Amino acid sequence: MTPAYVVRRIGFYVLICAITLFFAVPMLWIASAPFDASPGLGVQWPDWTLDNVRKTFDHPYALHSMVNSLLICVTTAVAVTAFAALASYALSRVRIPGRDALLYGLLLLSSVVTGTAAMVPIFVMMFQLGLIDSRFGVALVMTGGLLPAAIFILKDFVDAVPKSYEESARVFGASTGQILRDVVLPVARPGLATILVWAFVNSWGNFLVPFLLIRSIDKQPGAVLLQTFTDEGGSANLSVIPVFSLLFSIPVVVLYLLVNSRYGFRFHGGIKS
Amino acid sequence: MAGIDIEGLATVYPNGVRAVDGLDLTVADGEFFALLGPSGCGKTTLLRTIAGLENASEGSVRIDGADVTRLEPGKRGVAMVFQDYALFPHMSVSENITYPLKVRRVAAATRSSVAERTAGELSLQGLLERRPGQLSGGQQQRVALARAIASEGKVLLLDEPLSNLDARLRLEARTFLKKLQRDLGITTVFVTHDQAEALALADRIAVMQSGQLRQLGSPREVFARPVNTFVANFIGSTPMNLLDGAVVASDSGAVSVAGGSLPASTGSVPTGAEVTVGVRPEYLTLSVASAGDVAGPAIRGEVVVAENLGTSSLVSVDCAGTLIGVTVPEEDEPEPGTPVVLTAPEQRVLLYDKESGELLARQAAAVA
Amino acid sequence: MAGIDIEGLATVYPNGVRAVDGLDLTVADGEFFALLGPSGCGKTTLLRTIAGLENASEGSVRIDGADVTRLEPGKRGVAMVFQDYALFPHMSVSENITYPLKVRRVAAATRSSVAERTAGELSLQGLLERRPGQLSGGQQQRVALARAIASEGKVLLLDEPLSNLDARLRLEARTFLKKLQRDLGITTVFVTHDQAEALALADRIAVMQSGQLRQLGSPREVFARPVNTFVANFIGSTPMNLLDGAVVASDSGAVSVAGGSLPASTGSVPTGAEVTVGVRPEYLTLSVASAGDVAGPAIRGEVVVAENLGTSSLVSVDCAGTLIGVTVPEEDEPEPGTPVVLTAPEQRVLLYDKESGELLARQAAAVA
Amino acid sequence: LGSSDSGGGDQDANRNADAKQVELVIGANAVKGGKNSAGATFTQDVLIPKFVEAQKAKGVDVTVRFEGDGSDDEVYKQKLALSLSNKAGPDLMNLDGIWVGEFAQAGYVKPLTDTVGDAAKVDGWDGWAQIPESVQQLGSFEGKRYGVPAGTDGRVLYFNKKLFAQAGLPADWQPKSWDDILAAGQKLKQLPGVTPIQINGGTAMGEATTMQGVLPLLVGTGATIHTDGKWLGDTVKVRQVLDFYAKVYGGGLGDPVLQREAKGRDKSFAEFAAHKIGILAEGDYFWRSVVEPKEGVAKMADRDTTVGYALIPAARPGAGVKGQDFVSMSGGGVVAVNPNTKYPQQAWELLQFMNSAEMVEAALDGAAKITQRTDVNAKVLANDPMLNFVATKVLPITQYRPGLAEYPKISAALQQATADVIGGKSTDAAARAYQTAVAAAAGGKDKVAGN
Amino acid sequence: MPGRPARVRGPAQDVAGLGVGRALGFVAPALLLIGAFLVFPAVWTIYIGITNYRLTGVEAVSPSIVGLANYTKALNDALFHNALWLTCLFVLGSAIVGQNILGFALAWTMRRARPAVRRTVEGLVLLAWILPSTVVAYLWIAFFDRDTGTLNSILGQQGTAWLIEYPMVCLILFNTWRGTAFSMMLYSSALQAVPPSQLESARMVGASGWQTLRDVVFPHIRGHVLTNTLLISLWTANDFSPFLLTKGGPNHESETVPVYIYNVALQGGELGYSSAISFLLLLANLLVALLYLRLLRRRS
Ligand SMILES: Nc1ncnc2c1ncn2[C@@H]1O[C@H](COP(=O)(O)OP(=O)(O)OP(=O)(O)O)[C@@H](O)[C@H]1O
Ligand SMILES: Nc1ncnc2c1ncn2[C@@H]1O[C@H](COP(=O)(O)OP(=O)(O)OP(=O)(O)O)[C@@H](O)[C@H]1O
Ligand SMILES: [Mg+2]
Ligand SMILES: [Mg+2]
Repeated sequence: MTPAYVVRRIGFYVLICAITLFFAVPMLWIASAPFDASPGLGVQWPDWTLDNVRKTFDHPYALHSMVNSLLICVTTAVAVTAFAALASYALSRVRIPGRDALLYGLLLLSSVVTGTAAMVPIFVMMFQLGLIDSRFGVALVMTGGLLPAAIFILKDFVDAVPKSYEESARVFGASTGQILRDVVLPVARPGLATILVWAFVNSWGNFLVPFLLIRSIDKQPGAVLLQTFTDEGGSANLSVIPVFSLLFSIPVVVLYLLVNSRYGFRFHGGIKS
Repeated sequence: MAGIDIEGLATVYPNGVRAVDGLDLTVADGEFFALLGPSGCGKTTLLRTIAGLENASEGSVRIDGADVTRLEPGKRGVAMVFQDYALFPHMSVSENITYPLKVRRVAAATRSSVAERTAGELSLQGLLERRPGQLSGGQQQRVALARAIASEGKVLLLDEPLSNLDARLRLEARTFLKKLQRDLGITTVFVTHDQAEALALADRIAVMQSGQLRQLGSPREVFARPVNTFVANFIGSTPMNLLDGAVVASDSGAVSVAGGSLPASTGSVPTGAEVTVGVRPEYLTLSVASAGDVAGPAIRGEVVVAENLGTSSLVSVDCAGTLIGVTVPEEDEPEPGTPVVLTAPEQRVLLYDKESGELLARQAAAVA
Repeated sequence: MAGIDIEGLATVYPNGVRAVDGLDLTVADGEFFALLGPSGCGKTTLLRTIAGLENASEGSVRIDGADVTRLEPGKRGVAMVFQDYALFPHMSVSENITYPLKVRRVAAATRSSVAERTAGELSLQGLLERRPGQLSGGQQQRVALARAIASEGKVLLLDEPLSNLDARLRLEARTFLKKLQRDLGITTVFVTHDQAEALALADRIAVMQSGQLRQLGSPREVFARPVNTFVANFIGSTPMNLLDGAVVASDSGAVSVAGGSLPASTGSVPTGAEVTVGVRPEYLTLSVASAGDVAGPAIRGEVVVAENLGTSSLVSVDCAGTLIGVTVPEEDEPEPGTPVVLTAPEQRVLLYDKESGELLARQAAAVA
Repeated sequence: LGSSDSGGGDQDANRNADAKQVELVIGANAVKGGKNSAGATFTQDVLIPKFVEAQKAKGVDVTVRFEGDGSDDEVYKQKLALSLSNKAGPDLMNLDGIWVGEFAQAGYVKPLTDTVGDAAKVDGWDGWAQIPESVQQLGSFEGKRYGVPAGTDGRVLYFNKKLFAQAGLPADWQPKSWDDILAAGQKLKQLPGVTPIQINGGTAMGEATTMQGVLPLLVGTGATIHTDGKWLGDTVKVRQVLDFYAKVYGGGLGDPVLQREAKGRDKSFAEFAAHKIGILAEGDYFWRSVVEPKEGVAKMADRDTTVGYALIPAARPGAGVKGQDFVSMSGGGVVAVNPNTKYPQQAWELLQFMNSAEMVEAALDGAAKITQRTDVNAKVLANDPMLNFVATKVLPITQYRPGLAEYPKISAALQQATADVIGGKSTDAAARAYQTAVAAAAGGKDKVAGN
Repeated sequence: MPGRPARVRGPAQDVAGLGVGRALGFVAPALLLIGAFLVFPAVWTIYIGITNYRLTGVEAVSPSIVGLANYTKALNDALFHNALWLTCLFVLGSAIVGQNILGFALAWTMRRARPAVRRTVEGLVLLAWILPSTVVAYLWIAFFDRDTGTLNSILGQQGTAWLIEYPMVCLILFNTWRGTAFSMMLYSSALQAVPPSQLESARMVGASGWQTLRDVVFPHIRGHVLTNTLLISLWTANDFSPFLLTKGGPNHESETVPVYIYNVALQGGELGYSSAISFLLLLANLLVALLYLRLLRRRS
């Protein structure tokens, strides 16, 4: 082993450590504050207690909001994945004129329209549709916002599924439905899983849409509830926030771990163009 | 009776490429038929058009007497093995094999018995629960075959099924495939660009070039009498020598070539006519020049390099600036630099038109 | 002088696979040396260890007398051509060829003259401005060779450079490669799993199995006298027949096999000893049985199937339940079902130890 | 005048007046376990059951639902406005007093007399008598009552008696002018680690800057931000206020960085509680909920002995608005009736019930807080000298913000001006920038008052 | 033939036998949702952008069409210019440079790292990506906090109010932390598409690490770099999370366009104006996307 090699190895590990620290250190708060008797902004060795946890569990809406979050986000993630799968499959396999322009156009729109500016149209439309105070309505709006990017990403996964699989099934007489169900979807599973997680994560943190569209506090998801942990002067309630943040993060992490261990969370062939 | 009749078939891709360009072809029931040709000549396209994966632009395809030109692939009664096998990676071997039955909603019990039986026929017992990713290339190929067979098509279409196997495995798979086809008696169309494979396996061979048929015949015919220089060059494990020559005298039956001459049944080809002389390295005889002059037409030259072919060697001989390949038995391989004399029997020397490259008609007739 | 000396070399992958397992090997200066073996035997690993792309775990590699075992690949003076050629798709042919010089900061003018010259040697003139994607497989292979040559290594390493070409092209490229190496006189190590390629090209062949050397010798030696059944089975365009047999009588020089017998120089192998009898299809003679009994040891059987090999056919004969392959000239191919008799000359019948598969020592000595 | 012609007034105010099955919704920016948790709890657990019970006695089956949010006021306002613009929304809604004007202009709320239909019925409510005239202003716009105020507050100067003692300042400190404040600040500056004065400034504090800083100072100069349909522009009095900021933050008496932090106000609370701030201008909320010894967000166990409070002085004695010596600003919520309610009469009844002495007192749940009703205040504030101080000394001299749509932007312009000064700009530059901003926000120079 | 007559057009031309009709059927549900919840509101927003609509006050009742007044206002609005400039900084710093480079560096180094190391590092990076943004905001406020903040504790110095003194630097760091995962994953898969033999070829001829990257790796992943840059640029330009950290402050020093839009819409209530700015942001995005498509097409 040459000295140059050793130096490079050391450099490599120093770099890895630095990057790891950069990513890990900000997360320490959520590991320490929930169990600290006097949680503050900042990381300190906790004065261990489970009081905060108890307080959070005693909160009238905390657990319920998680259920709402799950309802909304599972619906959204499943709808996004299902519709994006269908659409990206068709777009990948059939040359529809103006396909690429369509994809880029929608992608551009989606990044802008989900912002604050569109809240009036969306509210009014949902109101007219009678979907105010409906978790399903919230899921619909989120689905519409996430679909373009989902189709964009998923199409590359589907492009990477060898066409001979489908042709082979087709020669055996499989119908389009059978081809989709038996061949394409299972083969594109890592992609679907990735999109599922992506859509779930994105809808999980969304505050504005459910806030605007849902009236009853007992239907509000966790992202909205997390905003209510302040008093009338705007001071954050630090005995509940850390624990709730922790609880609120668990489902996304669990979902990610589950999907990652089963299908691998990655961009299959890579997003090309 | 599950023959294939192809009439005036043309397949044009949306980009305008006429990949199959007006083809007439009949494959008899139970025949093992090879489509042979260089890369890009349209073999795959023809096969896919038969399967219905490409639309015929002109002409018709009939299978078992019925016109299937406009039928969905699944309704043509064909089974196909793809070059990459297209085994479904998420299904076990047995699920793969019985997928065609599952599509037709055959009961699970029947399916598993079919899987057992087919696996038996193809020596895949014990692998039924594996995933394709856990199989060797040869095993994968057999699973793909098993799946095609299980689908009970009347016609089996194979697109270069051996080309993904390594050299040794390819030989074994070849023999296996030939036996299997014999046993099943299923009409089989087989695409390859490897002439040795086609010769070894097929009952008949169609040689294609640029979407058109160049020659159709038994392996022996195609090997012995290529109808043009294209086929001549393409067939044979060592390329045929194609040399510029001229008819010495129409009645003497000899052509001058590479500073010497060779016997040839010149038929009605006029004296002095320029021709392309085709002779396979296997049919040339090499004698060391110092062994005295040989009687009759011959070519003199000097050994350049020799390639070992196992029991024989391919010797390249420089004859007045033209390189001629000759196959000699391993024990007779001369050293580079040795002066040698080449001779050939008259019936092995083929004459082609210099312009068109076609086998000269009279000559062809004389032999047929 | 740019020979390669390998001593006690082992390469162990992080997952514990000993891909190269204690190997001693010397490649002489200017030699064309082939590494041959089935898939996964460690050929590529050995080549990469010579190149420095893998770290040797034990042993040493010396090139041109200097120990390079711990040197960076770029400093060993070797050039390598990869199986997929690894041409840079975004560079023109001439940029590809001169990239090694660019890395060494050679002036642009010098580079372009090198590109011209090398392209001339490899008949690539006129292609210099194209991108690799616009070249045929054969041309790509030559560009890869040109790049390797332009890098002015003392040793050329080739990892299956022909396997990506289609069958016909492979034959042409083979001859081209052999001539080029002759002309340049550069020490060349060539990896292949195709025995025909190794036989045709190499001055010497090393047959590997499981990371170890099984046989080392000239193509002729390896073909005629495989030292064990593994090599016997691996070498030859048709697999050697390896049959269960027993020595009939030590002094009579015959072995009983497949219901018949064959002559063999049994040497000191005791009577009744069970052996594996190896005989190549090319060395067996087939006579139609009705032609009357043949004198001497012979095996009787019935033709099962025949594969056309061009000028000859490979006939599978069922002899008391054992399939034996025989090569016959094309005109003598018998119909399936014909009863036939097989004979072989004594010196072509090899005896292997039933257990170890090694060529029986006495016999080996008798022949050498 | 059963039906006026404005907006929803074409509906019959007596619609469903005799319904036996009634459904009402109360909306508020309050939620159990979160923002205004106590208010939400009271409404859900006390008010509603009591009302339902009372109605049942009358033979009416009422269901009252509480729709609680718990968000930033701006977001809540937006959501409410969206609902109202679609003629939906809760039947009774809590509004910030300053929204009344803009909601009224948009037709989202109507004068109570219009909604309820019967002026006599509304004006005849006995509760009005208990709500001081100045407090009623909170729920009024252009002279009409749009809702019932739901409590109010007042602003004072808090100071830390311990620090004062160390700096040699009196425990019963009461500045008479701005200079007195600065002088005290100079003394406090001697103490290590202490920020002498915290007057909210800058944009990060948002409305807290305007309410606890600029406006109390401005009324101390005798000006109000909106008079006679015009907004106050770049005037001497505005410059006076900005000068004061410059003296505090430029002279090392305040912590300029704190004014820029997103959570700066929370931080100022924590620092005061940790004895690091000498003088702090805040509302009574600070006393009740921040430094409150048991439940406060920045508890001070020794609040009662350590925290002192004083009236905010005018710039000079007598220079304040209406010639006052001392000034203050107040805000507070209003409960209004949705003009589109299905049950206007029942909603009005619920509103009265909600503001009955019994309910107002019950809402406090034993806590001391300044309510809208004087009778309740007299009762519950007796034991809290500080709140009593606000109720009796501050409320009479206090001012409210104008409830107009433009106000938030004017407020932002004021915040920006202080931010500029704290950031080091000259008073002159900041004031001129303010003038431009005000003109833009008010919609024309003609709507801006000059010197 | 029994049943249906033979079809004239022949089997469908795509691999799955879908046919254009059914393909449209497959795309329809997605397009419907997108149309309803994305395109329709977008068009409406554009309309609002030419009015003086507010949610309260007189203009709520009768908004009037003011034409391009909102746009001319934006062009003269110093705060909008400021926001635009800050957005450019934000995108440049955190997306184009931060996430891109860190993501690539991670993908490049993790390629050969031991699986355990690789899993840990990638897991952490991904965790930063999947945590809900409200939670993440708290994490970073705590990290940068002036008094008890982790950063100050690490540096052993008290009282630096990072979010106040260096708001854009903080935001860029924050967003780099938050978004690197996407680039890392994308580049990981892109790098897998670079044939190892090409890297080894470069090594064989003695190319240095930098030469290898420049001559071999980048030309291969150029398309990926561009797509990735486009996506993360768009996402960053439209990212609202800066609001959660700094609310645009102090004194507009971190008020990127989305935050500005929010402030104009909610604090100021000027929906017409905020819609106009949204549309301008859309145009800016479009410009970037077109630029990107040009670059991509220039790929030989
Ligand atoms: N989908 C397609 N669209 C357009 N042209 C095509 C398509 N597929 C093949 N071609 C063209 O049609 C011609 C025939 O192609 P085909 O694949 O049938 O050749 P092949 O004989 O199978 O070759 P190979 O031996 O390389 O597989 C070629 O020129 C090819 O470029
Ligand atoms: N990077 C690697 N890590 C671990 N094991 C490896 C690696 N590369 C190869 N091996 C293993 O080492 C053995 C030798 O592999 P090698 O690639 O040298 O074989 P080969 O003879 O070149 O085969 P082929 O003809 O298929 O190319 C095989 O068992 C293979 O699975
Ligand atoms: Mg093909
Ligand atoms: Mg290899």
